[in-house]
Amino acid sequence: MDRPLRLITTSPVDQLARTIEALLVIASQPLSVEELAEASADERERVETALGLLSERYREGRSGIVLEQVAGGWAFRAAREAAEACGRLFERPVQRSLSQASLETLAIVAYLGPCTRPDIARIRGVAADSAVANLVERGLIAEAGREDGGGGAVRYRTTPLFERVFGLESLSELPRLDDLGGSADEIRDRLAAVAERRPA
Amino acid sequence: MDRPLRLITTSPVDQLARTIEALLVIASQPLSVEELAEASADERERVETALGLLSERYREGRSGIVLEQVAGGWAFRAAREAAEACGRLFERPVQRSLSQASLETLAIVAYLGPCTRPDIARIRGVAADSAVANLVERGLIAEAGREDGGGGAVRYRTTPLFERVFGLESLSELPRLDDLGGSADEIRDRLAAVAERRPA
Amino acid sequence: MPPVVVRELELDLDAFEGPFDLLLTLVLREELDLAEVDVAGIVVSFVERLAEREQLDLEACGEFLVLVAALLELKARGLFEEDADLAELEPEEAAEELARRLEEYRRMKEAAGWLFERLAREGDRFFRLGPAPLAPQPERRLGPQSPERLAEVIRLLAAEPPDVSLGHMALQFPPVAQFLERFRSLLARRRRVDFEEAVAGLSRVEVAVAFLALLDLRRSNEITIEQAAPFAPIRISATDVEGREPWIARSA
Repeated sequence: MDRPLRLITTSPVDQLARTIEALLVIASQPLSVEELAEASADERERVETALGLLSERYREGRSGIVLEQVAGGWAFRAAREAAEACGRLFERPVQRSLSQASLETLAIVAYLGPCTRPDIARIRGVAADSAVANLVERGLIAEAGREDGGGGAVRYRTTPLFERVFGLESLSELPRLDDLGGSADEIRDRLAAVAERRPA
Repeated sequence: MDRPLRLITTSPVDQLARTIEALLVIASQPLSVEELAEASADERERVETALGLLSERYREGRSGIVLEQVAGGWAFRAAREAAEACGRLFERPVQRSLSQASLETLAIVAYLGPCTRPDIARIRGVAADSAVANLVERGLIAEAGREDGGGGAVRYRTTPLFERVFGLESLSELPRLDDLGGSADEIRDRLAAVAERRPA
Repeated sequence: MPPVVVRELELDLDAFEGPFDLLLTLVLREELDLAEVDVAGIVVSFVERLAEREQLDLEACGEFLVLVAALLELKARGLFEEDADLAELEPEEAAEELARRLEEYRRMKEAAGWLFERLAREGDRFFRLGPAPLAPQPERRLGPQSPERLAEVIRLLAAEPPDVSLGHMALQFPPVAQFLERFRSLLARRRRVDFEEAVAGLSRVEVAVAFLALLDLRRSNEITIEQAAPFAPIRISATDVEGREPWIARSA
């Protein structure tokens, strides 16, 4: 039994239902009845009535979008019949290489040992926040305490996953950079000096 | 005239349309016709037909969910009539307005990108560092490699979020540069006139 | 309506707020980085000021042009120190290049205006940022990588940046103090000095810096500047200690 026409009339509850559709389609979290009532400046009971209408409209077998009540409230999800297609969408192809920003940040952390975002930014000449966040999210670098015995900026080091991806038993197997300096500190100083001369 | 019933029959295109609804409701970015065809394991032409059906169903005034063509793909957004309700619950993608410096920098990157901070400073006549940092933080521009095959200044380009925020199907929707600004001849004439007044 | 006094022009820029002559002073004392100063903003302020009057104030225009040209030249030096070829351009070529750059900037300004209006119009378009609440978790897998790439990237970061010579700029951009001294010693010997004569044989950059030195001397009331007409010779004389007059840049 289908009554989709109810949603497109102009009666007030249908208008409220459209507002709720709009709120749910842009939400990143399930929304509670209270949140929906507050955002739409309407009454709880009417929101519940509208949700009833929408549940009827957005249900398995009838729509690819399904309205579901979960722990935190209400949210849209993909219909089960589309599970295979959704699986294909989210199955990312294996990525062949990292972006220049990620690669530079990773190389700095790998060669110079635990370092902070300001350290990385100084050497690269640009802010490192998004590159660092990206590498942390991928599990290639991780936090390793703070500078100055705990009070300073967060330091980052490479992870075991990094060693696996780069085929290294340990960091000591990294290709040597003797031409740039004998120690990590020397290389760091050299990179920092070059960075200062680079055009902004 | 409304024909929502078409979407809930079991004819193949309607089933494909439901699959596409499902894909779009869980996607984080606009999906291109190619991506939709690949995920739904169907043909491009049929995907386009299904998108035509869905555009009719999810449009302003008829649904709280609106299907739009933006940033090189298709995406759901909230209906404009629900903007007030949405504003109560969510931040706008670009909540605070952009400064003149940021807008000019954004325009330069959109038209001339990928380009570096010195490139931008050269055109604006003012150092661009804080405007660039601001736009990167907002996700409207992003790093895109370095100049001179890797050793030079970092280049920037606009992101798909930029196109989404500005409601552009692609960068080619920006007005043509030739249509902007007056004629260069006018400025040249004025400079020539000044030069002529100067005693030799 | 009173004449437009260029040096009293009130500016409201990102980097500076106050009268024009204070801005010049700060730039000369290197307390304000010229790269941060929006010269177009100064021009707009001036044009707005002019527009308030019914008649075109030629005198103010001439004075303003000279000041802004000097500022622009200094700024161009600072921003494009690597453009050595710019200094070798003939005046016509330089004017052509300047017109081209102004035109490019004007287009970008209009494009920025277009973006501003577009953003305002799209203010009621809301879309989801980030993943859907019940979406599957995407897994980002990275294929095997070569450690050589890491070494390569570090070597690139350690490579000397292309074409940067700071010596070039020091050479081309003489300190203002040098000209302050030069004018002071000239005026110690002579009652009146002709500016053109004093800077004869100098490069255009040096002339611009010399001119800024002149303005600084005028500010500290050490000299009086006179010019009979736009583009007429600029005459400089030492100010009498008792009778310090206000700055007069008269036209005939």
